[in-house]
Parts: sequence; structure tokens; C-alpha cells
Amino acid sequence: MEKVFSSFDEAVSDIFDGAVIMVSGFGGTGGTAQNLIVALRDHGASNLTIISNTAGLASLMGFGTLPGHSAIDCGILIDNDQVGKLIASYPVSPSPSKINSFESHFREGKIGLELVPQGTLAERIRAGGAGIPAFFTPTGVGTELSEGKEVREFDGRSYIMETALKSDFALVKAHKADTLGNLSYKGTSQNFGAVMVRSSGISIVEVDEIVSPGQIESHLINTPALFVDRIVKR
Amino acid sequence: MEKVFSSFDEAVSDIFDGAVIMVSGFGGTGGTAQNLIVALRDHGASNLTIISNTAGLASLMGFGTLPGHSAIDCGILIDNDQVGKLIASYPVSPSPSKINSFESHFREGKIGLELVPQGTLAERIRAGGAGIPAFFTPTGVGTELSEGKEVREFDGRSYIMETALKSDFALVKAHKADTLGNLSYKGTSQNFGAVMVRSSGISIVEVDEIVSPGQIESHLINTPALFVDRIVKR
Amino acid sequence: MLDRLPREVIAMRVARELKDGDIVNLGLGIPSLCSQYVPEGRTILYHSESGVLNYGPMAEQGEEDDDLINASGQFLEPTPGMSFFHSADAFGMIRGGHIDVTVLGALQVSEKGDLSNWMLPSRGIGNVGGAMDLAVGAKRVIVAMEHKGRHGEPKVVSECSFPLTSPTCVSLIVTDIAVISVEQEGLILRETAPGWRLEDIQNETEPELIPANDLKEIEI
Amino acid sequence: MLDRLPREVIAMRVARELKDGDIVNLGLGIPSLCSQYVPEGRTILYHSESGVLNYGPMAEQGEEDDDLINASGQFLEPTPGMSFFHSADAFGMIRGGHIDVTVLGALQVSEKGDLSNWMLPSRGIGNVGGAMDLAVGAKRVIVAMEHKGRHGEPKVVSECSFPLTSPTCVSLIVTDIAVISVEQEGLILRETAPGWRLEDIQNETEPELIPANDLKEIEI
Repeated sequence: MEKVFSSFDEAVSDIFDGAVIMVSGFGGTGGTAQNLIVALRDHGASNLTIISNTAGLASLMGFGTLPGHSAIDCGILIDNDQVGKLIASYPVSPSPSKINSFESHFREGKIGLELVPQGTLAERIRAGGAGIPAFFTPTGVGTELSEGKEVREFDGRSYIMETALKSDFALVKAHKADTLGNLSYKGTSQNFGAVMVRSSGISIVEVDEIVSPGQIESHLINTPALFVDRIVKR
Repeated sequence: MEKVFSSFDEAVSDIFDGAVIMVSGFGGTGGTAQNLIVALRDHGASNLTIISNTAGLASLMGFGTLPGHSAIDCGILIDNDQVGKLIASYPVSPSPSKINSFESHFREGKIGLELVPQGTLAERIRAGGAGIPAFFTPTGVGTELSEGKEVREFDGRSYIMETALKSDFALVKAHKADTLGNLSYKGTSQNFGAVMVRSSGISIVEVDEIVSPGQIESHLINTPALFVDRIVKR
Repeated sequence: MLDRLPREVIAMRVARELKDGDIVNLGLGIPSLCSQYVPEGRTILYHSESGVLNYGPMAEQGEEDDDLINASGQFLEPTPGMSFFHSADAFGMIRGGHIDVTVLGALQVSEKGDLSNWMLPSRGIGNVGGAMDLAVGAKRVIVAMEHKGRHGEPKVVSECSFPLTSPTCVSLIVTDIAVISVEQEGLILRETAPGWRLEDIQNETEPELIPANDLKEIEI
Repeated sequence: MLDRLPREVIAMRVARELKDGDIVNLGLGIPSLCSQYVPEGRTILYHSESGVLNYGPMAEQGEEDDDLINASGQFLEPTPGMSFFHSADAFGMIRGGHIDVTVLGALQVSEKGDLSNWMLPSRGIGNVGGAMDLAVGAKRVIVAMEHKGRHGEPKVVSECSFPLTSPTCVSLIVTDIAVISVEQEGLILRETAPGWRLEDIQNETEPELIPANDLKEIEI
């Protein structure tokens, strides 16, 4: 029942080649498990499928990164050729003249992409954690992202069927954890992490602080302990 | 943009005959909008469809009710013949010898019932608020509650399709509101209310206290203001 | 006449199945007693579909709070590290496979592990509540019940005649006379109440029981 | 040569569409400027899919916090009554119809209100982000953009040739030369930039514009 790990390296040591990994964060440094990502880079597991909102906007262009700070995000795993497939909503630079490694690897045919609208991505991840294998959504109807998907009408409006996403591991950043595994986040840094911990076989969470049960007040717990497997302090 | 109403009666005055109404609460008094329910009883709207976890367990048998206290719940609307249909997971008394008005009206053919597993009920209400018209769930497969429902396999397991629930009005109890409509709840009293406010045309919320924006700390807001239309202080 | 185990002892036996770190949801009746008998040194986090994880014992008289209840409407004590959530999340946890063990009561359990626990056909209407979600969603479903019904009818049956809660979901049945596991090959009688022989238990059971190689008396 | 309206004036014109109490989600670029120009006395609650409702203005230098950003990665000031949520809830709000107005940029808008704003075909890959969810989910979609592209090509087109974000979703187009509403009967030219006549605007627009009965100059 011990969830606290003493090092980032140890916490990611059993990630295997070909694993499906969810990586938290909206795109900036807030909510991104920078140390776990470095540990996974050093660990070297290859042919990973990464599920993430972006392919790394903070490291590419300072998106959501404090002035003068440097940033690490899942982009370094792609730089390091560890990723075989990306499932994301915002995989490339907003500027066509600024190319990230995802885009160059993609053009070389070295990496696969499943491009998913951001809300559909979040909902598919939630579904994976909530025992819902598939659902219908209006998002993407009539666009190329709905090609090959089942379309069905409800009350005269068209919807497409989307399926749940699950992962072997999630690398998530939260603000505080207690030793039971309860988590709290700061501000806008819940984003994908608070959903990904629910749908991963093993959720690994990097936090600023680890406290005793009760030191995060019950009403401030965003993620109940049952979703959390491993905790490492920054 | 004024959401604060000065009386329960005024807050429910436009509820029309035949309206679909969600009523919060798990079954006990916590999280049940007792004063709004009384106002709706006095208002007299008829042929209502009520969506609620129970048909009133607090008023029937003191479920979740403090010792020595009396309780009001949606049972009084059924007593008062205002309900034509109930959508619930726990409609009758747990004891066959204790009959509530729902059960006697049901036997007389005076009220319809859609019996829904509790988790499916909660998920259908969430879906209604999240723009998801339908989803697949394993709950109820192979039982009489799945009769007539579409069954589909995903990864070798069977699931049934369930559709979203929406309502014209929701009567919800929260602990605090600020004047923008942000809500906080106490303990286990979020239950159905925190989901119902999302899927109702007009959400009407009974609270213990109304405060200025900022007096509910951001991290303690359970329900963001955009889900809340009307607030009345107890 | 052979002694039947009291409800507390059934709960005690079930409690031994709960492992350190388990997330557990306890149903009404005998199941709700289990939390009192968890062996020392094991940390169990209790989940209730009323919207709480890691709740404490029942509240003392005078300490009751109607904003802190379990799914049976009982008042709970707060605990350090307790957390709250709404019903859609509470059942996302259940359906999503985040509950390790649920202990449920039953009207009937079949040879294949089918469970019926929500409606008496004689009443014609019943409360499904969270039973179907728990039966389908929890990683392990344990039934805790009296071995036979009020009128002496068997509750461990060949086929459920009452409306199903879920097919093939039960993995262990703990009663006032036996511990039975539901396996591919059938119902395996694992443990007996003191003094009860296979044939005594078979007499009160509709499908055939297969004695375990290491069949023994229940130890608490 | 006729003067085109600066970006700030486009944003100012759009801001007049925002009503007291509206929940508004602003996209990147010109849309993000709108919040500065809301007429006095109107309370607007801004939503960002980064997970915040009712955020404040951009943070001052030295006050930045990477745990408080909008969907463009800009740092925000906290506001009394601001609330936070995860991505599934953020998009539940959008898809569920809880956003009154979204203001988006566009690469192309068609006569029928089809929107293309996520991929330049010449690049062959693009970022869809939250655009499809917003286009489909918000009660009202307003496009704020320059009337023609960098190479002089029309952006108000008969049919979108770029990949669609969503068909028939746009209700109002505000550009640097015109305000156009998308109606059943076609594109209605409602307002013109000062000095611009119908035919000047038509020259830069692919589908036919129908002048409104009360066609007038943009008033800010």
C-alpha cells in the first residue's frame, strides 16, 4: 500500500517498450510532469504511444512557460526517437515556419498520428476511466476527422461514435499529494492530468509536496486516492 | 444577470404542467432542496416527470435524516398527485411492508416508472449536460433492465446503449453560492445535484448562504457559475 | 441441530478477504458489518456511492451530520484523507474498475455466479440502486448472506428465478454455513461452519457442490 | 485606397455583441482582444478550455503564474469568483451548450456558415485543438478576421476548400471591412467600414452579398 517512491527513475523503471503512456499538461509547464518525463527519456523505453494534448509546446516555443525559464515536456521523448505514435489535438507548432521534431518525424514517416479534437480527447480519456467503451459526440461531424467513423442521428442531429482511451501508464503533475494518494492541483493545471489518472493502468504522479492524510482538507482533494498508484516529490 | 431570487415561490413560479424536473439528493435530507420542493408542491404544476434517485426515502422512513428531524423530499409531490412519471433507481421502500405513495400510485396505474441503475442514471444526466446524446455501458447487460436496448460488443464484452437525460428545471440543494452562481457543497451532499445543474434548462438552487464573488475560494467551487440560473437562500 | 454462524461471524470471514490497500464498497446488511473486522495492519479505503472515499466509522450519537452519509443513509465520522465527489464520478469509479472488492447481499446466487439481489418477483417492483453497477464494475464481487431464505428455500440455486442483477459476476459466497467459490468447473465448497459436513450443506443447496481438496472448517 | 479597420476595432465591434451575463470563449488572435472592449455595465464571464471560468486580465510582468493560463498559454490574473476544472469538464461545458458565444479566427468561412480554421492544406498537418468543439458546441459562433488572406485571396468563400472545422456553424462574420450575418437566404451585409460601398466589399468576397435593408456604417 506504499505509494511514495523516492526517485523519478524508480517510479518509471517498469515502463516497457511499446507501452501506451498518457502525459498530462495543457501545453505549458503548469501541470506537466517534467521530472518524470526526463526519467522516462533516461530510461529509454522505445516505440511508445504517447497520448497528450500537444507534442510539446513549452519546450518548442515557451508556451505557458514563465519568462526566463526553460521547459521540458513530451517533446523530448519525440526528439529522442522513443515515440512510435502520438494521439494529440495540437501536435505541431502554430507557425508553419517553426518545425518541431514531431512534424519532421511525421513527414519522414517515422511516427504515426491520431489527431483528435481536444474535447473528444478529454472525453475519450474520461470514458476510459469510467467504464464507458464508446460514446457519441457532435464534434468533428462533417469533417475529415470523422472519416470512417459511425455516424448516427439523435433527435435529428448527427453525431459520430468515439471510443475510450486507456493507457498502461500516466505521467501526471499535481500540486500536493497525501500518502494515501489523494491529490490537489493548482489553478488551470488540472487539465488532462486529473482525467488521465483515471484511465491508466498505473498512474505516476509528480508533486511539489507530499503530506500526511488530513493535511489536504477533504474539500480540496481533486483526485481521490483510488486513482493514484505512485507519488514522487519534486 | 441577476441570479438571486428572494423567495422559493418566485423561483419556481414558471414551472409548467408536464415539465421534466430533476430533483437532487441521494435519498436523505443532505443535498435535498426541501424548500424548493415545498414551493413546487404549493405551486401545483401537474403531470410532471421527476428525475430523482429515489421517490423520497427521507420523508418515508427517515433515511439520512437527523434524529428527531422531519424531512421533505420529492415524495410530497407524488403524495400530491403532481407526478405522471418517475425516472429513478430506488423508487420504493426497501421493505415490502412499507408502501410509499409512488408504489401505490404505480399499482393503480396512475404513475409511470423508468427504473434506471443508479450509475446509469448519474451518467445519463452527466451526458445530458456534456453534449453526449448516448453512450455504452456494461451495467444492466443480461438483465430485464436492458430489454429493448441496443447491445454491442467492444473488445469481446457486451455493453448496452443508454441515452442522455435532460430536464426543463432542476431543483438542487448546495451549501453556499456566490452571486455569480458559483456553488460549493458539503460532504456527500454533491451527489446528483452537482450533475443535474449541468443538464437542466433552468437550474434552481437552494443554499444555506449567499456570498459575494471571492468569498468562496476558487479551489472550493464545485459547480462553476455557468451551470446555475437561480439561487435562493434558505 | 447444527449451529449456524451469526451475521457478525459471516462478516468477520469476509473481512479476511480484504487485502491491504484495497478499495472496498460494502452493501446493505451483513456486508456493512465487515469494516469492523478487518485484520490489523491492513489499510482499507471504503468507497460509498453516496460520494465519499475513505470514510470513518458510524458517527456517535449527537455527532450525526446529514451531509456525511453512506449509501445506506447512515451517518459517518470524518477521517483524515477522506474525499468527496458527485454521483457521476462515484459511479465512474465503480464502472471503471477502480473498486477492488464489493461485498453484496443476495436473494439468489446461481451455480455460474449469476446474482439476483434487487427484486422480489412477488412484489413486482424493486429498487435497483447501485447494485447492477457494483456487480458489473467491481474487480471482485463477494456475496455475504444467509444460506437459505426465510421459508427455508435455497438461495444458492442452479438458475436464478428472480430478476438478475448481473450474470456471472460473483466469485465468492460466504454464508452462515459455508464458504463457496465460483469456478469454471462449478461451485467449490472451501470451508464449512463448525460441525457441518458436505452433505449437510448440500441439503440446503440446489446445485452440486464440489468439495475442495483442502476443505476445512471456517477459521476466523 | 479605402482604409481597413485595425484589429482593435474589429475586436471592439465584436465586443458589442456580447451581452450582460454571457459566458464567452475567445480564440487566438483578434478574438482574444475582445475582452478589452466590452461596453460598460455588462458582466461577461470568460471561459477557457485550459480549465478556468471567470478569469481576469493578462497578468502583469512579474505576476505570472504557470498554473494560471488561458488556452493561448498567456498568464492570467486571478479574479474573485474564478473557478477551475479539468479538461473533460471544460469541454463538457463547451459541447453541452453552456457557452453563449465563442469568437474564433478563420481561414475560410463559406456562404452557408461553414468554418475552416485548423489546417492549411499546403502544410498537410494542423492543430485542431478545441476549435471543432467550440464551433459545434457554443450557442453562437462569431468569426473575427481580416476579410482577405495574405495573398489577397477571399476568405469569405462560396465553398470552403480548406479542411472543415464544422459545417454551418458561423452566425456572424466581423472583418476589417464588413459585418456580415449568415442567414437562411445567404450572406447579409449588415455594416460596412467607413467609406466602403457594397461593391467594394463584394469585390473581395466570393459569394454574393445581400445588402441589409438597414445597411449602415459600422458604429463603435
